[in-house]
Amino acid sequence: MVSIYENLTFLAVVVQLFLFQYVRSSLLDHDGALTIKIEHSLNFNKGIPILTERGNISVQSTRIGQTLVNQKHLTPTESQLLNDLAESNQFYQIRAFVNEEGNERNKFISTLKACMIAESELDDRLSISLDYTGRVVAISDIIASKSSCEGASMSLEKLKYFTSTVYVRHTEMGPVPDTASYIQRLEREKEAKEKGEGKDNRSFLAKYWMYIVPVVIIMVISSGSNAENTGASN
Amino acid sequence: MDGILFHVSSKLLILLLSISYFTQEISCLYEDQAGKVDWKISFIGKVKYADFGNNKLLVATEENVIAALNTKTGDLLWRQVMENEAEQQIQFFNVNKDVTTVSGDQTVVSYWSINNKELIHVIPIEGSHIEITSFYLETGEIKGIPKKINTPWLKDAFKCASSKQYFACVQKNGEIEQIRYINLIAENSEVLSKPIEFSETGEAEILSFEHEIPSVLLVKNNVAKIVHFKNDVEILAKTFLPNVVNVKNDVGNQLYQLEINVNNPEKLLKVKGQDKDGNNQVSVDVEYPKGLGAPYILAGQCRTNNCDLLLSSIDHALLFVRIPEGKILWTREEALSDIVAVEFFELPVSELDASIENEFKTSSQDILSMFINRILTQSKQLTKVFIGSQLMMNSMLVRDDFGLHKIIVVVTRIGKIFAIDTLSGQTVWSYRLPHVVPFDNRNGGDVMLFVQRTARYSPFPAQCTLLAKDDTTGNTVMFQFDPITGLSSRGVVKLDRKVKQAMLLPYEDKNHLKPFITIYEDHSVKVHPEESTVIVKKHVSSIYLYMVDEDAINGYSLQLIDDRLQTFRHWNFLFRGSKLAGISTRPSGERVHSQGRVLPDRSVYYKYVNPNMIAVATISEDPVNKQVLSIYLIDGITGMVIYALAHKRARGPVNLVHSENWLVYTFFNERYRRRELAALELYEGHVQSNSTFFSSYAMSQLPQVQAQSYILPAVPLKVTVTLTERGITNKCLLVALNTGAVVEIPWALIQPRFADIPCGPEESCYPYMPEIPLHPEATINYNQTLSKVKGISVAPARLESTSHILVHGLDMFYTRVAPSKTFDVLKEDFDYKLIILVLIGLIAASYVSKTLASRKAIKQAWK
Amino acid sequence: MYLNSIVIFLVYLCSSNVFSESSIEEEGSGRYTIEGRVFPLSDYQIQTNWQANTRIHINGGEFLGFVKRDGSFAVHNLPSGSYIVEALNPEYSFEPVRVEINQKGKFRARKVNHIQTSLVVSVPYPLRLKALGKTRYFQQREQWRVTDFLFNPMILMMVVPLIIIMILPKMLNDPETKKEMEQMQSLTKFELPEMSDMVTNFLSGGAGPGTSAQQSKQKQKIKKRQ
Amino acid sequence: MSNRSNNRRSKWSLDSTKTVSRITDNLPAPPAYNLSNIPSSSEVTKKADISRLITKKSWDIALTPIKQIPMNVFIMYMAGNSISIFPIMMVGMLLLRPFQAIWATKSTFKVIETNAIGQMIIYVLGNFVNIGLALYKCYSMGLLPTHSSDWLAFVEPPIRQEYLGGGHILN
Repeated sequence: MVSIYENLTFLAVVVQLFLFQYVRSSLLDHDGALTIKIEHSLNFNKGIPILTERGNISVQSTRIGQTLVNQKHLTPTESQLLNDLAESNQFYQIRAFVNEEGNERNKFISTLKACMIAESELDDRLSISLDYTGRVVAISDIIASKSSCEGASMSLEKLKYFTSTVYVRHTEMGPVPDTASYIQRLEREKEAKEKGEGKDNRSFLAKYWMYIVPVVIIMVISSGSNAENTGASN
Repeated sequence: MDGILFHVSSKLLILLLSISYFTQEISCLYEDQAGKVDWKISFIGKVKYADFGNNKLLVATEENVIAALNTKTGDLLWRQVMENEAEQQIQFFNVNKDVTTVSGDQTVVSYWSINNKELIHVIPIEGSHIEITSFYLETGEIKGIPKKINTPWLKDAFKCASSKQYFACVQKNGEIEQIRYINLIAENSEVLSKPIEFSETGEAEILSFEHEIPSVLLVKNNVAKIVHFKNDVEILAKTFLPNVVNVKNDVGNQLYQLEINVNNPEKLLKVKGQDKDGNNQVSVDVEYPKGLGAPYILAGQCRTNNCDLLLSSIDHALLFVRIPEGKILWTREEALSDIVAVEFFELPVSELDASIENEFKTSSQDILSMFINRILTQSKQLTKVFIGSQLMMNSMLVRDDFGLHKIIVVVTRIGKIFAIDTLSGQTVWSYRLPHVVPFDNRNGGDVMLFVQRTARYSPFPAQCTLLAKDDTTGNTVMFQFDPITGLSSRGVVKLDRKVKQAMLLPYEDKNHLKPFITIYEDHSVKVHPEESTVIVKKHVSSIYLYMVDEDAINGYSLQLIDDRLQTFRHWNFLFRGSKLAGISTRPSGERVHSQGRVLPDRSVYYKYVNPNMIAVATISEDPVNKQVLSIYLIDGITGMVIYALAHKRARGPVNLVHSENWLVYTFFNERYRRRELAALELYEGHVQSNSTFFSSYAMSQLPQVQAQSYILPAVPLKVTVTLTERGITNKCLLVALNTGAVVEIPWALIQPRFADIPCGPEESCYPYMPEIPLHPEATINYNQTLSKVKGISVAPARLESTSHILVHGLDMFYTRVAPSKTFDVLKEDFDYKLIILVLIGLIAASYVSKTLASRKAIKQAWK
Repeated sequence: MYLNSIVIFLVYLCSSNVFSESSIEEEGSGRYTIEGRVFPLSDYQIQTNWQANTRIHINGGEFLGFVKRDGSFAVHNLPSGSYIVEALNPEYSFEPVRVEINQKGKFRARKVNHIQTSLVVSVPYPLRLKALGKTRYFQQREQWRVTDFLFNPMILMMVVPLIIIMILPKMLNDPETKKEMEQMQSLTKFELPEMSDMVTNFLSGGAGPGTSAQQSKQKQKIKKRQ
Repeated sequence: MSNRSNNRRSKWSLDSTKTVSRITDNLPAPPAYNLSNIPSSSEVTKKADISRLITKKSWDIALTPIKQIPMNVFIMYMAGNSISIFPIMMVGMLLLRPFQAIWATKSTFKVIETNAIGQMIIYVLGNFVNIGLALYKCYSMGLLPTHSSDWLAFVEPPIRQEYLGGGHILN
C-alpha cells in the first residue's frame, strides 16, 4: 500500500474561473500556455534555502485559467523538516520557474510563514498574476486564513499531500469615463425641464394640501380644548 | 446648431453644479484672507548669464528663466519663465536697449522689453548648418539674405565662441593647436587661423568674453588669456584666472577676478581689479559668509567711483558686492529653486511648559524635597508669567496650541539644507553640505530624510538624519542634525560604501529615538545608532523592505543568522520589459479614522486598509496600442498582486496618490487626447475579516475593487492628498496644474460610486460627472501663479481640520488648508462683539421685564 | 557701428545637424506656426501690462507663446498634429481651443470638448481668444442684513407666538369678535365620552350596575340642562 | 308638581309639621337658585358614592398617559424625520416626560388616599407605551444605534503585524 502511495503523484485538474472575470472582460487578446516547475525549500543553510522539487503546474489556457496541478507528496523526513520550520516560526519558500511559449524562462520567488502552511495542512493557493499580454509578472503562494501565526506544530500525517488551488489572475481593463450615460442624463434632465415648465396647473388646494391639513387639525384641536376649558370655568 | 446649444448647456450645468458643490464642500478663501497665512517666495534658479541695463540686473538662468532684479535690494522685478529647460536651453543672452534671447532646439530669437517682460518680437529661425542671419531687432525684419558658410573644419561646436561679429573655434591639428576664426559680416567671410602660443599643458578651451573689442578668452589648465580680434588676432601675454570679468568704467577697462584671502580669516575673499597689462590697481577684501560655497564673478558694472560685481557661489547663491567698500549688499539663495526633500517639524514647547512637564516627571522619594521642588518650580513659573512677556513668545520658535507654527526643513539638489519658518517664510538656518548630491540625480533625484525624534520629548532635542550621495566617491554620506537649531554633533559622516537601501523603523529606544537601518550590497544590515541593535533583533520578524531595480521589484525580510542581521529575498515582481512610471505607498504616519464606509441603508462596507500595499505604475511599448499603462497593487510583505489593471493607448507622465484604501492616478489618454484621472477603492466587504490585527499573510479573501474614471480638463504636474492628525477630516486631492494653479478636489467628488446604490444629496453623494469641475475658487494659491511645480508636501497640524501645504518649484508657496472647513476652531470672522451685546441685552431685558412684571402684579392686586 | 540697426548674428551650430541634413528634411518640412490674438475684457485698462502676464500654452506647456503689445501671439516650430491652445492670465479666464494641423499644413480650430470628442464646433483661425471674464478666486463674505435676521426661522418662532399672545387678547376685548368666537366654539363643541367614567363603570359594574347607570344618566341630564 | 297641588288643596288645614316647608314653598326662589341643581342629599351622603368618585378620579389619572397617545402620535408625525433643533426638542420631551411621570407616580397618586395599585400599574404601563412610541420615533429618525455603522467610529484600526520600508530608488 505504502509503496503505491509513494509512487502515486497527486493529480488534479482545477478549472478556475477568475474571480472578477464576469464583471469585466479580460484584456487578453491571445491565449497561451505555461508550464511552471515549482521547487520549495524546507531547510536553510545559513539563510540560503536548500531547494527540492515540489511539482509542476501547467496552465493550458491562460485566458480561461485552466490548470493541471501535479505535485509530489512529502516524505516523512520532509514533513518533519516542515514541522520543524513551523515550530520555530520560520519561512517556507517556493521558487517557480515559468516556461512561456516564447521560450522565456523566469524565476519567481514567494515566501510564507511555515506555521501557516502547516496549520492549513498543506492547503495553499497559488496566485499567478499576468500582465495585459498574458505574461507572468508574479507568482505568490498564500494561505486563506484570517490571522497569521507565531509557530505551530502539526501531526506529521497531515503534512503529506499538497491540495493546492491555482488561480490565474488577469490584468483587468481600466475604467473609462462614462460620458455616454452622463450625456443621456443631461438630455433627460433637459427634456424633463421642458416638459415640467407650465405643467403644474393643479388647484391651490391640490398643491398645498399637506400644509393646510395640519393647520386645520391644529385649529380644531386647540379650539376643542379651549371649549373644554371655558366649559370648566363656566 | 443643436450640438452647440447642448454643449453650452452642459457646460453651464457643470458650472452651476460645481459652484453649488464647491461652496458647500471646500473652504474657499475670502479676499481678506489672502496672504494672511500663506506666503510665496519666487526664485530664478542658477544664473547662467547676467548683465546690467537700465538700472536693473538682468539674468538668464539654467531653469530657462529671464528675470530682472533690483540692484539695490535683489528683489525680483519681473520674471519670464520660458520653455522646459531640458529641451530648450537659452543659448544667447544680450542686454542692449532691451533684452535679446536665443533659445531652443528649433531656434527662436526673442526680444523682450527691459521694463516689463513684454515680448516685442519673436523670430523663428530654420536652419541646419552654419548660417548667418541678420535682423533689425527694433522691427524684427530680416536684413538681407541669410548667408551660408561651409565649415568642414568644424568638428566640435563646444569649443567655439562668438564675440560680436567674430566666431572663433579651437582646433587641434596633431600637436599644434590653433585658433580659427571668421568675420561674419565681412563681404567674403573666409576662415583665418592662428597658432596658439601657450606654455601650459592640456587641452585649450575657448570662452566668450565681454569687451569693447571683440574678444574671447582662451583657457588652458585653469589659466586664461585674452584674445582680441582686430584686424588681426592678438593674444595678450598677461594671464588671468578663468573667471575674469571685464568691466568698463570711465577710465578704461578694468579686469576683475576673485582670489582666496589666505591672510585674513575674517575676510575670506579678495577682489582684484587690474588692467589688461596686469598693473594692479585695486584689491579689496570682502567679508564672505562662511555658509556659502566658492564664488565666481558673473557680471560687473562701474560708475564714477564705485563698481558693482555680481557673484554666484557654487551652491547657487547670488551675491551683490560693492567695490571699493567690499560690502555685500544682498544675497539670494537660488538653491531653493530645486528642492528634493521636505519635512515639517513641530517646535519644542516653551520653557514654561517644559518646566511644568518636568515638575511631574521628577520622581524624588521624600515628600520634603518634592515639596521644595514644587514650590521652586511654581515660583519660577510665576515670575516667568509676570516678567516673561508674550511678545517674546511670538518671536521665539516655540510650539503653539494648534501646531500651526512649524519648521520646514528642505534639502536642495545642490546639497544645502534650509530650515524655514512657516509663519514668516524666513530662513531660520541653513547648512551647506559640500559635494553632497541626491541619489539617482538624473531621474528626479532622491535623498532620504528620516525623522528619528520630534521635539515632543522635551529634554531631548529633535533629531533628523539625511542620507545622500558623495559627489566625488559615490559613497553614501550621513548627516544627523537637530532640525530646530541646525546643530549637528557629528557633522557630515562619510560612510565607506554605498548604501543599497535604508529604512526608518517604527520602534523607539528609551530615549524616544527611532533607529534606522542601512542595507548594503552584500545583504548586511547596520543599525543606527548601534545600541539599538537589540531592539531590531527583538522585532526582526516584523521588519520587511522592498527595493526597486531596473527590471524587477524585490521584497526582503530581515533575518538573524549567527546573531547577525541580514536581508533575505522574500518575493519578486518582474516588469517584463515595461518601464516603471511611478511607485507609491501610503504616507507614513497617516491615520485612518473610519474603518468602513457607511452605505445608505446604514450598513457598513469595511475598507481594505493594507498599510503594506505598494502601488506600481508601469508603461509598456505595444505594437498595437502604442503604449499601455498598467497599474499593479502589490502587497509589500508577500509580494502578491492584489489587483492589476491596464489602460491601452495611455501615455505618461503618471501621478500616483495612495491613501487609506484608495489610489488615484492620472495619465494621458491618447485615444481621446485628454488627461484622465482614475480612482480605485478597495473594500473587504460587509464583514471585517480580522478587526484586531492586520497581517499581510492572513488573506482570507481578495478585496473588492471599485473603480471610476474621470476627465481632468487640465495638465497635472504633481498630485498629492491632504493629511490630518487623526484622519477624521475629509480628504482632498491637491493638484498642481501647469497653469500655475494648485487646485483642491474633494475626494468625495471622485470617490467611486457603487453601481447598485443610488447617489444623490440624500445619500450625501455627488452624482457622477465625467469631467471634474476645476473651479477657480478651489485654487488654494488664488492669483499667485506657481511656476514649474516640482512637488507638494503636506503635513498635519495639531488642529484636526488643518493641513500644512508647501508647494515647491521655481516658487515656494506655503499655505494651510482645511478640507472640511475649520470645524474645530471659531471662524476668524466670529463676531465676539455681537455675542457679548446680545447676551448683555438679554440679561438687561430679563431684569427690566422682571421689575415690570412685579409692578404689574402689584397694580393687579390693588384692583 | 550698429547703433541704428541693432543686428545680431546667429550662428546655428550643431555639427550633428550639419551631417544629418537630409534626415530632417525627410521628417516633413512640417514646422508650423500657430497664430492668433488675445482680446481681454473691456476693463483691461485696469490691469496695465496684461500682455506681459499672458502666456500661451500649447498642449499644456509643451510649447509656449508670449503675447505682444497688440495682443497677437505666434508659436513657432510646431510639427503637424493636434494641439490644445490656452491663454493663461492670472486675472482673466479664457476658453481653450483645439487646433489641428494636418500633414499638408492646413489649420483647423474648434472648441475643446472632452466629453463628446467627436462633436466639432469650429472656430475661426487665426485664433481670436476672448476673455470669458475676470477669474473669481474668492468667495463673497456674507453681509449682515436685517431682513436675513428677521426671516430667520428661529426669530420667526419667537416673534409669532409673541404676537399671538400680545395681540389676540386685545382682539378678544372687542365684544363682537368675542361673540363670534363663542359661536365658533359652540359650533365645534361636541361631546366625548369620558374614558375614566367608562372604566370606573366597567370595574364597579359588578357591585351595583343599576345605580351607577342611573347616576351617569342623571349626570348627562345635568350637563344638558346647563 | 304633584307636591304643589297637594299643598293647595289643604289650604285651610293646619299642619304644624309642614309649616316651614309651606312658607318656603310660597316664597319665590332666590335669584340664581335652582332646585334641580341641588343634588339630592340622600345620594351625596352615600359613602359608596364617594369611593366611587375617588376611583373615578384615580382612573382619570391612570388613563392620562393613554389619552396622550394620539396627541403624541400626531406630534411625532408633525415633527418629521429630519434632524434639527425643533424635532429633537419635541422627541426629547416625548421621551423625557413619561420617565418623569413614572418617577413621580407615587406623588401623583397621593391625591387618591386609597390604595390604587391597579391604577398605578395602568398609569405606568401607559407611560411605557409613550416611551415606546418615543423610542420608535427615535428609531425612525435614525437616532438609535441599532446599525453596525453606528458603532463604526469606535472600531479601532487593526494593529500592524508587519512593517514595510525601503523603496527608495538609489541607483
